[in-house]
Parts: sequence; C-alpha cells; structure tokens
Amino acid sequence: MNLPLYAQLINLFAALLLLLAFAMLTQRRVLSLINLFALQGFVLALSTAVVAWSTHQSHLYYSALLTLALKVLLLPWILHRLIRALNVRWDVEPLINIPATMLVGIMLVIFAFNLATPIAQIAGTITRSTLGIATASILLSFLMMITRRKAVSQVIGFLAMENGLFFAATSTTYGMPMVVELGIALDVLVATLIFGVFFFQIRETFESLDIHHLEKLKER
Amino acid sequence: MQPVGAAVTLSVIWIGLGIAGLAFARAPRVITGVVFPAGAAVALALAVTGLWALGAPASSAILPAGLPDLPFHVRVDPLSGFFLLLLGGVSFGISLFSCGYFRGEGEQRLGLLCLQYHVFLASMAFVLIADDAYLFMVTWESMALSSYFLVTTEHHSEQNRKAGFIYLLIAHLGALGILLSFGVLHGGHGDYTFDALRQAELSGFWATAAFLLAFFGFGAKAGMLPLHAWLPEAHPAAPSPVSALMSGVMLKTAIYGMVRVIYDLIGGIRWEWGLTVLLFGAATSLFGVLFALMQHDLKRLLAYHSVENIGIILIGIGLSMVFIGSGHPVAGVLGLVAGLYHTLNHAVFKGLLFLGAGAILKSTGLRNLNEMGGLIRYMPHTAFYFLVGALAISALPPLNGFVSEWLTFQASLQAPLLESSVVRSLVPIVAAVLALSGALTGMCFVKVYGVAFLGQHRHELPEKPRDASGWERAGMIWLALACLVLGLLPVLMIGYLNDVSRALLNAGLPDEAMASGWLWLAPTSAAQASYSPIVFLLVIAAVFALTFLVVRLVYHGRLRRADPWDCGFPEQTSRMEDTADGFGQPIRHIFAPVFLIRREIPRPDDPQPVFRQEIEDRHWNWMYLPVARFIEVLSRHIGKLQQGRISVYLLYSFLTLIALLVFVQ
Amino acid sequence: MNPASETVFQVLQSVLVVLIAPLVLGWVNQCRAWLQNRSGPGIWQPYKVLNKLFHKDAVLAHNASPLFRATPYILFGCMWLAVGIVPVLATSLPFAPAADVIALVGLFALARVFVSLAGMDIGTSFGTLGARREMMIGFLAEPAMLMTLFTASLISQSTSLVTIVETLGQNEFIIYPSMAFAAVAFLMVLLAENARIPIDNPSTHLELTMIHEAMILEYSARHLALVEWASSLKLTAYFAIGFAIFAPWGIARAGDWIGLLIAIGALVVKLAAAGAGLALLETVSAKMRIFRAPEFLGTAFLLATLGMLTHFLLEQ
Amino acid sequence: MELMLVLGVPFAGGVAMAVWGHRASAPELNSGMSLLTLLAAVALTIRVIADGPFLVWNENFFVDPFNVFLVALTAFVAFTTSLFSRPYMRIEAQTGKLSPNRLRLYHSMFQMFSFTMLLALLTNNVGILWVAMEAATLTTVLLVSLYRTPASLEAAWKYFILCGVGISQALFGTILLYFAAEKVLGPGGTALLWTHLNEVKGQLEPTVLGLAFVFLLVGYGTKVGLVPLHNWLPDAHAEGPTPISAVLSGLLLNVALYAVVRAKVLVEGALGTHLAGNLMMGFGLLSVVVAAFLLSRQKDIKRLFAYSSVEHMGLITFAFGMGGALATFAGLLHMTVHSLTKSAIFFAVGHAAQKSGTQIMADIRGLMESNPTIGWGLMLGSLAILGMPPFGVFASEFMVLTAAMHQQPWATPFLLAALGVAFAAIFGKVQPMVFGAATAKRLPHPPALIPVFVHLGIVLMLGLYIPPYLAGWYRQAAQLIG
Repeated sequence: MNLPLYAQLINLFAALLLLLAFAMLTQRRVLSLINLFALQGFVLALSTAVVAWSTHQSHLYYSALLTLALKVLLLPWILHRLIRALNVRWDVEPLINIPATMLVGIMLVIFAFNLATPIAQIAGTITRSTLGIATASILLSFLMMITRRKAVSQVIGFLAMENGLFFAATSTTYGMPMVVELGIALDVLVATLIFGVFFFQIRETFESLDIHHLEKLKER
Repeated sequence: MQPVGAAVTLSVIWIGLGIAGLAFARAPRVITGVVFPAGAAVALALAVTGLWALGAPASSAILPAGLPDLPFHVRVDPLSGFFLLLLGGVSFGISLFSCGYFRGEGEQRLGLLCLQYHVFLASMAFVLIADDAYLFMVTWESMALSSYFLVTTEHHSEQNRKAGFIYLLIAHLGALGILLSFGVLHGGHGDYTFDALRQAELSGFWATAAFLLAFFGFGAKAGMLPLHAWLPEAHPAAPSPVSALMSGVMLKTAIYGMVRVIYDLIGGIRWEWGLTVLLFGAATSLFGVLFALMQHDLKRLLAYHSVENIGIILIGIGLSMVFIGSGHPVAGVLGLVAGLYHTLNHAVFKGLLFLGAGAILKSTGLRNLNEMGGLIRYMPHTAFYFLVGALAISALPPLNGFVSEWLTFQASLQAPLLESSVVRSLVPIVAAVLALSGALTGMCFVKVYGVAFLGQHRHELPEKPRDASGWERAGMIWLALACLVLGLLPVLMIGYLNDVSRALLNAGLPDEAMASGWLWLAPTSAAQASYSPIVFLLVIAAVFALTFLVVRLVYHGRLRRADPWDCGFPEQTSRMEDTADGFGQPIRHIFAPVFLIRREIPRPDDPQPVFRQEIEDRHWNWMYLPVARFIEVLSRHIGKLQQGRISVYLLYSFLTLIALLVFVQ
Repeated sequence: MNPASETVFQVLQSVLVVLIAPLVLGWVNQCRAWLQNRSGPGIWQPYKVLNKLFHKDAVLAHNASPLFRATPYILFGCMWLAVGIVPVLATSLPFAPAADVIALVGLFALARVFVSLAGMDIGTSFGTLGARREMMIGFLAEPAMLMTLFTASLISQSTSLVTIVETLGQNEFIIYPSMAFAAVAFLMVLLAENARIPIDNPSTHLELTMIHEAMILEYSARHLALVEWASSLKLTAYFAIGFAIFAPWGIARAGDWIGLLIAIGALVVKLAAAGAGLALLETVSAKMRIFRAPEFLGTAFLLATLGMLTHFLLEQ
Repeated sequence: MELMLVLGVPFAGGVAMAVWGHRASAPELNSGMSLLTLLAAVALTIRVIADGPFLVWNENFFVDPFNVFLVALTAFVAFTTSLFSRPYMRIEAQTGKLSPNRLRLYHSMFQMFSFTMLLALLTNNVGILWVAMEAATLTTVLLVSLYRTPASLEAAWKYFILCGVGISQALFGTILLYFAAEKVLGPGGTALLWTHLNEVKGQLEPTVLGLAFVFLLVGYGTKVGLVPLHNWLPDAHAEGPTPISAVLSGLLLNVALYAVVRAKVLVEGALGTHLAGNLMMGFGLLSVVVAAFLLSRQKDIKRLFAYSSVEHMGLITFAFGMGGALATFAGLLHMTVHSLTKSAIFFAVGHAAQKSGTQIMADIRGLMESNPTIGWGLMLGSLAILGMPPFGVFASEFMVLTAAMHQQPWATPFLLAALGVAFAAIFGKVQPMVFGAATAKRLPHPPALIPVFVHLGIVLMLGLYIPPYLAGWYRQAAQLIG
C-alpha cells in the first residue's frame, strides 16, 4: 500500500500520539508528565496543520494554532506554575504497578482497534485508521486517571483525554465547526483554571494533593 | 338527578366541610357545633342515596378531571349503593358522637382533625363509587393517607408514631398489590375503566394471579391474617370516633374492593379461590378472637375483634365463592348475602362499641380494663348502649350479629351440594371454627362488660365519671337502634342484598324465601330453616312481664338491701374480683401454644411483688422481621459498592463503557 | 288443621312443660338418692323449695345494678321460649318456626351470658370465678352442641327441629352411624351445660368446685327461685331436644288429640328413663378437676365434628 | 426575540452578579433576574404554543414543544429557588459560613448556571449542547465547593472529575455523530444541527451511531446520575448549598436526560432497532432498584433525597426507554412533577436543617411542633415524592407502571418492589423528623416557604386534573421523541 505523503505523515503522528499516551501511562514524575503532555499537544497541532494543508480547510489552521497556543504553551505553563507553587514533583507509586498497567493498556489498544475497524471501513477520509488510535489514546488516558493517586496527574490524564478527542475530531472528520471548537477550547481552559484553584484549596485543606484524603464521603 | 350525581355531590360537600373546618380552626365551637353536625347530615343523605341506589339500576357518569386519557369515571350500582348505605348510616352516628366528643380538643388540632376526618369520609365514598382503576387507586390511597394523619393525631407518643408508620406502610404495599392486580386484569388492551377490565379475557393462570394479588392487596387493608399486624396498633392510636370509623367502615371498603374485583371484574370464579378465602377467613377469625381475649386495653381488644369479624365475613364470601365455583349459584348467593350482611352488622355494632369505649375514655381517661369497673353506676346510658353492642357482637339473638352468623351457618349447611368430598368435609370444619369463635366472642364480651361496667371499680378516679353528653348519646342511640332493627327485621335488608346479588351474579335467593314475609326469615325455604327474631323477642318480653306480675300478685315484691354475701366472706375488696387478664386465663391455659407469652414472675422475697406478662404476636417473628432483615442485609451489600474512592468510581464508569462497547459490537 | 287448635297446643305444651320441669329435677335427685341408698327428699321437693323461696323477702347487695335484678326474669323467659319451641309434645306449633336449632343454641347462649354478667355484677370473688368458669364451659360446649345438631340437620336437610323430627321419626327407621357420635357428644354437652357431674356438682356449695352455684350466690328469694326454676327448665329442654333428635317417636302433630295423649305418655316414659339414666351416670362418675373440663368438652366437640364427617363420608 | 431574552437575561445577570453579588440587595436582584427570565420563558412558551416550533440564528437555536416545556419548567424552578435562597443564603452569611465574596460567586454562578441550562435546552447544535453541558458542570462545581469545607471540596472534586470524564465521553460520542452525519450532510455546520440530523436519521451509519450512543449515554448518563455512574450525585447534593441541591436535582438532571433523549431519537431512527431504548431501560431499572435499596442506609437528609432523585431519574429513563405515547407522556409528566416536588422538598429540608443546625436526620426532630409549615411541607413533599395519591407523582408513576405492565411485564415486579422499599425507607426516616417533640431553634429570618406550597399545590393539581393545553403540549412532545 502506498498512501500519499500527508496520509503517511498523519499516520506517523497518530503513532506518535499513541506512543506518548503510553509514555504518560508509565511516567512517574509529574514534571515530565507535563512535558509529555505538551509534546502530545505539539504533535496534535502538527497533525492538525497537515490535515489542514492536505484538505485545504482553512479553519483547521486556526484550530491548529489554537491547539498550539492552548495545549503546548498555555496549559503546560499553568501546570508548571502550579507544581512549582505546590512543589509536587514526584507522583507516588500508582495504584497498579507499571507492568500491569502496560498490559491492560495493550489490551485496550487492541480492543480500540477492533472497535474502530468496522467504522474505518466506511470512513470517507483518507486517514481512516486514525480513529482507532484516537479511541485507544482516549481509553489510555482514562486508564491513567484511574491508576494515578495525585490530583495533578489525574488532571493531566483528563487533559490528555481532551487531546485524544481533539485528534479524533481533526483527523477523522476534518474538525468540528469553529463555534464548537472554540467552545470546547474555552471549556478546557476554564476547567484547567478551576482545577488550579482546586489544587490550592485541596492543598490548604489536606496539606497534600494525594487524593486518598478525598475518601470520606461514602456509604457506611 | 341520579344516585351517582347525588353521591358525588355529597362527597364533594364533605370535602368542602373539611376545608371549612380548617378555615374555622380558630373557632372550635363552630366546628363542633356546625361543621360536624353538617357532616352528619350529609352522611344521612348519603345513606338515603345508598338506599335509592339499591333499588335503582346502575347509573354512571364521567367527571371533568383525572388523567387526560382516563378521566374520572364514577358509577353507582346496587353493590356500591349497599356500601354507601353502610358508610352513610354508620358515619352518621359517628359524626353525631364526634360533635360531643371533640369538644375541648386543642384549637390548632381541631381544624386539621376536622379536615382529615371529612376528607377521610369523602375518599371512602369515592372509593365506593369509583369506576376506573386510577380514581380507585387515588381515592384508596388518600383514604389511607387521611386516616394515617388521624391515627398520628397524638404523634407525641412513640407508640402511635410506630403504629402510624406500620399502618401506612402495609396499606401502601397492599395498594401496590391492588395496582398490580389491575394491571394483570387489564391484559394489555383498552384503557383502565372498570368496563374495560370487565371485558378483558384472562387465561386461567393470569386470572388466578389477578385474584391472588387482589385478595392479598385488599386483605392487607381488611386486616386479614397474616397482614393484620397494623390493625391492633393503629385502631387504638386514633381518636375514638376515628377508630370507630376505621374499624366500622374503612375495613369494609376493603371487603367492597374484594367483592367488586373478584365477583365483578375478574368473574369466572373458581372453587379453589373460594377455598383460599374460606381458609384464610377461618384462620383470621379464630386468631382474632383468641388474641382479643388476651387484651386488657379496651380499644386494642375491639381492634382484634375487628380482625375476627373480618374473618367471619371472609368465611361467608369464601363459602359463596366455593358454591359459585362449583356451579351452585343459589347457595352462592346465600353465602354472599351472609357475608355482606355481616359486613353491615359489624360496621354497626363495632362502631357502637368503639364509641362506647370513647365515651369511657373521655369521662375516665382509662383504656386499660384492669383499672375500670362498676362504670354502670356512673354512666348508665353508655352502659346500656354498650350492652346492646356487646350482645350484638357476641352473635346473640335477637340482635343483628346473630342473623348474619345464622345465615353463614345456613350457607355452610349447603355443603352436601358440593361434589368434591374434600371441600365438602372442609366446609363443616370451617363452620365448627366459626361456632367456636362465636362462642369465644361471647366469653370475651362477658369479660369486657363484666370487668368494665360491673363489679366494684378497681381504682380511684380523680372525680366521679360523667355519663356521655347529649351528642354522644345521640350517636350511640342511633347505632344501637340500628343493631336492634337489623336484628329484628333482617328480611328487609336481605331483600336489598338479594337485589345486589341479582345485579352482581344475576342470581338471587329462591322466591319462596323472599315470599315468606317480613316476619319470618327463611333464606332457602321455611321447611329447611326459619327464624323470627320478633316472635323471639316478644315471647321473652311477654314471659318477663308475665312472671314479674304473677310473682308480684301471687307473692310479694318486698326487697331488702344488704352487703354482698359471698359465702360469708368479710370485706370484699375490688382486688378479689377477676381482672381482664384473670378472666382470660383459662383461654391462655387451653390455647397456650398459639401465643408467644413473656412472663415476669416476682421473686418470693419481693416486698412489692409484681407479676407481668406480655402476649406477643408470632407473626412479627416469622414474617415481618425476616423481610426487614433481608432488605437491610441487601442494602448493606449494595452500600459496599460505594466506598468513596474516586479511582473506583472512575473504574465503574470505565467498565460500564467497555461493557457497553462490547455489547454494542 | 286450624290455627286455633295449634295455638291451644302451643299454650298447652308450654304450660305443661313449665309445670313439670321441677318434677323432672325432683325425679333425678330422688333416683340419685335411691342409687346411693338414701331415702331422699321425695320428688316433689323442688316445688316446696320454690314455694318457700317465693315467700321470702329478697335481699339485694347495695351495689346491685338493674341488670342483676332483670336477669332472673330474662333467664326464665329464655328457657320458657326454649321449651315452647322444641317439639316436646307436638310438631308444627306456631312458635316452632321462630327458631331453628341454631337459634336455640343462640338462645341458651343468651341466657348464659346474662347469668354470667349477673354473676359479675356484685363484684365478689366467687361471682367472677363462677362467671369465668361458666363461660369457659360455655365456649366449648356451644360449638359441640351446634355440631351435634348440624349432624342431625344434615341428615334431614334442615335445621328446623320440626322437620328433623318428621324426617327422623315419621319416616321408616334407618341406622345413621353419624348419629352415634352425635348422641355421645350431645350427652356430654348436656352434662356440662346443666351443671351436672362430672363437670359441676349441682348439690355442692364447696366454693372451689362450684361453677353455676357460684354465679348465683348473691341471689335470694324470688330471684333465686326463678333462676332455679329456669335451670330445671333448661334440663328439661335439653332432654326434649335429645328426644327430638335421637328418639323422635310418639310426638304428635298439632291438632290431633289422640296423638297428644300418646305423646304425653311417651314423654313421661322418656323423661323417667332419661332422669334415671342421668342419676345413674352421676352416681357412677366422679367430678373432675376444672381444668380437665376443657379436655372433656374438647372430646365432645371432636366427636360431634367426627359425626359430621362420617355423615359426609358414609351416608352420601 | 424572546429567545434572546431568555438567554440574555441570565447571562447579563451572571455578569452583573459578578460585580454586585455581594451587596445586601443582591438576593433580591438575583430573584429579579430570575423573574425576568421566567417572564421571557413564558412569552417564548406562549409564542411556541401559538405558532409552533421555529429556528433562529442560522438554525443554531430552535424551539419545539419538548424543549420549550423544559425551558418553562427550568425558568420557573430557578425563579422559585432564587426566592427560597434569599433568606436561606442570608442566614448562611450571617452564621458566618459564607464571606461576601463567596456570596457574590454564588449569585453570579447561580445565574450562569441557569444560563447554561437554558442554552443547552435551546440550542439546535449538538456541539453547543455539549459545550453548554460542560459549562453547566463547571459552574455547579464552583457552587458545590462554595463552603470550602473538606467535605464540600471532596464532593466537588469527585463531581468535577467524574462528570468531566463523563462529558468527555459525550464529546467523543458527538464527534462520532458528526463523523456519521458528515457522510450524509457533508462537512460544515449543518451536520451538527439536530433538526437536520433528525431529518436524515434514517440514512446515518448504524454501527457508528451505535458506538456514538454508547459514548453519549455514558457521558450524559453520568450527569443524569444513572447507576453505576451516579456516585458523584449524593456527595454533591449533600455538600453543596441547599438551593443548589434543589436546582441540581430539579433541573440539571432533567437537562442531561434531555440530551440523552435527543440522542436516543436519532439512534433509534438510524438503527431501526430498539437498542437505545433497551439500554436506557436497563440503566433506568438498575438505578431505581439500587437507589431504592441505598435509601434505607442514609443518615444525612440531603443524601437521602439525592438518592431518591437517582431513583426517580431511573424511573424516567426507564419510561423514555420504553417509548410509546403513554410511556413518553408519563416520562415527561414525571419530569415535571419530580422537579417540582424534589425542589420543594429541598426547600423544606434546607430550612429544617438550618433550624436544627445539622443535616443528620437523627438530630432533626419534631418539625411539626417547632414550625408547622416546614413540618407539613416536608411531610407532604415526601409523601408526594413517594407516589402517594392524590399527588401528581402518583399519576405519572401509575402511567409508567401501567405502560410497563403492558410493554415490559417482566420489569413491573422490580419497579413495584423498589417503590415499596423506597417508601419504607424514606417515610420511616421522615416521620420521626416531622412528628414528636421539637429540638429546633428560632431563625433570624422567616423561612420563605411559599415556593414549597406553590410547588406542592401544582403537583397536587396535576394529580387530580391535567389542564388540556398542558396535556396537548405533552402529547406533541411525546410525538417528537416517540
């Protein structure tokens, strides 16, 4: 099979995304987690740009720029500020140990691909196989949120999931209408800010960002 | 103007009166002096409407309310008419009594009380005339609700709150059963009017399911074994007129529901169903009277007697179902007539007895029999009316209780008609149980009357008890008269009941039975059985007068007062006469296995020895508590799912997602 | 037949039975005396007692209520009605349809309730004791009685005594095994209901054993006389019911006078035999403890029900 | 025009409150804004009833009987809640639980919250619907964490994470929807417009829509509070300020369910099978049963009623899942009566808890004595929510049950059993709080209980008589969502 160049590029970026998702899943250090997240955003922006270029859809350029601004510069900067302020550099050992997580992750990827193939068949876009990867990276970030103990890393998982969604949107459907994308972007931004506020509050109430403090409310 | 219109109007007026009561909450005089008498008048009018409907053909109407697809349908046929008569007639007496009884009730309470009381009455009336499942359920539940608030009027006592809770809970569960039974009846087409339910053709299994659901659903309200647990708790808790209303009338709406659903809506009665009803009825009546004999709280005792009488009614209905199911409609009619007649009679005398208990409670503040005694000397009127009620409930001729039990016996004596020898030999045993419980009732009321009204009074009252006031007397007189009339002229009422059964089963009693005139009651034929209470009463009265005169003339009427002799024992104190518990002792001795007895026996060296014993109802232990425990355990396990850890919650969502994805693929 | 002669018969029967009732009691006591090798007071003794009592001044407790004073008359009325209804001499009397067997049992129950209430009225220890025991006996005896009568009425398809007598007595003679059970049960009930040994001892005033006597301790003079008379009437009525069901022979139809003579003759013979039998029974058996009474009557109840079942199983 | 008002007023209110929200007069201003919104909503409703559904602003917004009925309901309950919150928040502020800044945040977010909900209801664009839902989450998160107590922080955090993740799933579902629609409608805006989707739903790709529905269901279902996605709900209700619990239960859940139903319509149309309906029925039944059993273990009064909300949402979901005219009608009616009744209950509960200074039921006693109106409000409200006639909840439950007996007989025993258990649980806890001897103190401000009785009055009327125009309105809506 020989796809046109941009298609190969997009597939490459897709693969990179998946790789990064795995990397984040296994990463213990919060700091490098953030860097990985920024990297993921960057790859996302690139792929968006490529899609834009290949399909000559101008509004995708904007969303690429948006991504760049938001997910590569703004959010990582905010997160950096946060962890410096709260100095949580290390995440404690995740709930499930890394190899097990990896195994589960691989299962998920396979599952996601199976899920996506029937759809990929009917997809009109040239970048059909990316849907599976998008799904996989979403599920992986979900898994990451489950396994992490620190509030920060959970949030990063949340944002990573957002990335996966965004990738799915751009690569499989050439992007949502602009209104929607702006709205989504806004929400993500606000969400992050609120998270920031929360970190400080949780911190000052529990002297830690470890979420096992947040297990008081339950059925006894 | 048709009966249905009148019935609806009157019920609405009742609601209006209730609201008026709330409006005049600041003026108790107005409530007791105007609103309650007006309510009584409405009740009387309703009774008349009932009589009218007994003769008239069924009339129906549709009210501009209810669900958009299912407006309120109302219909009054002879069956409803009969129960409207019951409701109106009995609540007339009770409302009259209330006018006097609620004097001196706390202001802010009286307004609410008036509202709930009249809403209660109105919802009962609507239950009787409802002609679609929705209106029936709505009014059925508002009946339960309003009576619940009446039961919890004294909500400061923990016991009353518990009583109210159990009452409403069981009532609600029963209602769910009824609702489900309607659903089964409906069978999936047409709407939920009773007509549609009548039309629905059910397969054998579903018919039986509907029957069972309805039977237990209504049984829960009627206080049938083993769903009776709420009754002896709730009835005593309410203010006495309300207890009278609940015991006298509300339980009967459950009987109405049974008859309406089983005979009218389901139709195609089988003898197996009848046997079920019969056996439950027998068990209920025996159990009820045995526990009544163990009580020393007057109102509790009366409540247990309601259980017993519901059992007797069920025996009558069960017999009729057995006969109809095995193809003997005439005998079936006899059973139905017996059951319905006992329904009316029980309403009357139980209402009377509760009113009497209320009068005692008001003037002495006592409910515990062991503290009463000798009241006949302070409140002769109450004593007399109570005696009438007691004789009636003990099924003694020539009062009304006897007539219906007599009819039930007659129905059971039709047993030779039946083919299946098992049923044929079960029926007489049920008759034996009926005889036993009847005799036990007699004993129980000798105990009640003897301990409460006769003998020496057992504990010093602050002031001399007053007899019932004018309003209260009026109420009791009305019901006592009803006991007498229904006892002396049963033929008239049975003629009406015959119409009811004609409308319901289009079969009636044989004509010669009706032909035998108002004096002689001969349900099947004069040769088979006959009974004439009037001759009965007249002869006894005549002999009474005769002997009295003869003794006076031939001998003399000299009389001397002295201390009681009692075999020459000196100073008789009231501690030497039997208490209520003492009187029940032989029964406790004979039927010991039935009861769950907790004894507290004093040590021999106890300076103030106290002997206490509690009789408990086994049903709590083998039925209610296990269910509660099961639910509790289940919910504890479900609660474990939610133990506060956010990762686990996320995992739930994750797994749900995965599972659904797999499912969709 | 014409209603006039029926009425005459009715009056005749009632009056006659009321008059000879004490005689029956006297006869029974006399027979007992003979069986116990005593000379005995003679069979007219009850009349003398009644006469004496009627002459005395009535003594009434201070706190006696009207109910207490009315009871003897009510009692007497009930019993009189009972003997008016039961076909002692003749069937198809005008009053006969006024009450069938069930109503008859109800009638006795009415009497029992009133006498027990009277017993509790004064509030003495013995009065309540008597009432309690009486009601205990009653609630066991009454169903047994009903069951016995039901057996008969199932055979004759009717609960009215007249029809029972006519089917059993004036048709050809058939052996009903169920009637055997019924007869025994009826006998036991009769003993219990009429305060005879082994349940109660009519001639004792030993406080702890007495039942019926304990209730009427407070009565004196004319009240007592009426109560005593009523209880002798009750005994006679039970005898009569027994005859009507188990020996329904020689009972006249209302209106034929020859039949009446035969009926009177038959009645005298039957009563004599029954009285002697009762006396014999009382002599040979001993009074049982009060708590054995339930067993005794329970057996009666059981036998009666068994009778009914046998009827259903064997005779249909 | 009205539509602009309906959306504009609360937005402006949000901004204004952000500025003046701490003033003494802020509560009145707040209710005033809500009143204006209500009036606008009423005008809108009247217009829709008059001349049918319409689309505006290049089809990004549209109004049909289904959502206008929810809009009216939302505006109404928001207004009454703002009335209730006047004295309530004053007392909270005076007892030092809230600083002026928090009060400002509260008021501004209150308006914003109603804005987002109305936006979610009125938009025609599935994407904007998602945006609005997310925004609603964000605003409520801030409201839930208003007290900044450890418990409220925890609750808000869980709420945020769970609903955030859920919402993301919903976004993916939306993307898939778009992905499928684009094939038919071509790229560009129209492919996200519900009206267009609804027209072409027959041609949409079934497999994709199947997946899309799963994601949407899990996503919005989390906000509806369907078991097992409901875990945030009791915490958020219990720890947030009571007015917020009222609007959460009464409104937000409805809005989320609205989104699910819209999705269901499309998916059913595309698949031609009853898959979506079955899924919804399954979740609904599970929620009803589980919630009913959890009820009996509650100690905190607001948690108790939060679980009851889960139960009722389950019932409504079940009804919509069953589909058919009767069931859908019942579902809509139940939406109405549930939000009215539940918010009324929360009003009463709020005052009761304030009076006795605790939310632990064991310490709340004798309301009937200390303050009869609160007592009766709570008692009648609980009875109504338990489906006691003559209240309207019974009407809708009756219809749901009868429809279920007709269409899904197997489900009815579970439903009835759950209802019975729920009755025992809730009533057994409410009765001792209402009756008996009192343990409460006076309050600085008289409680605003008119809302309670207004709500209960409407509910009572709906139980006995459903006005024809309302019925017709429900019918149209039922036709729309079949």
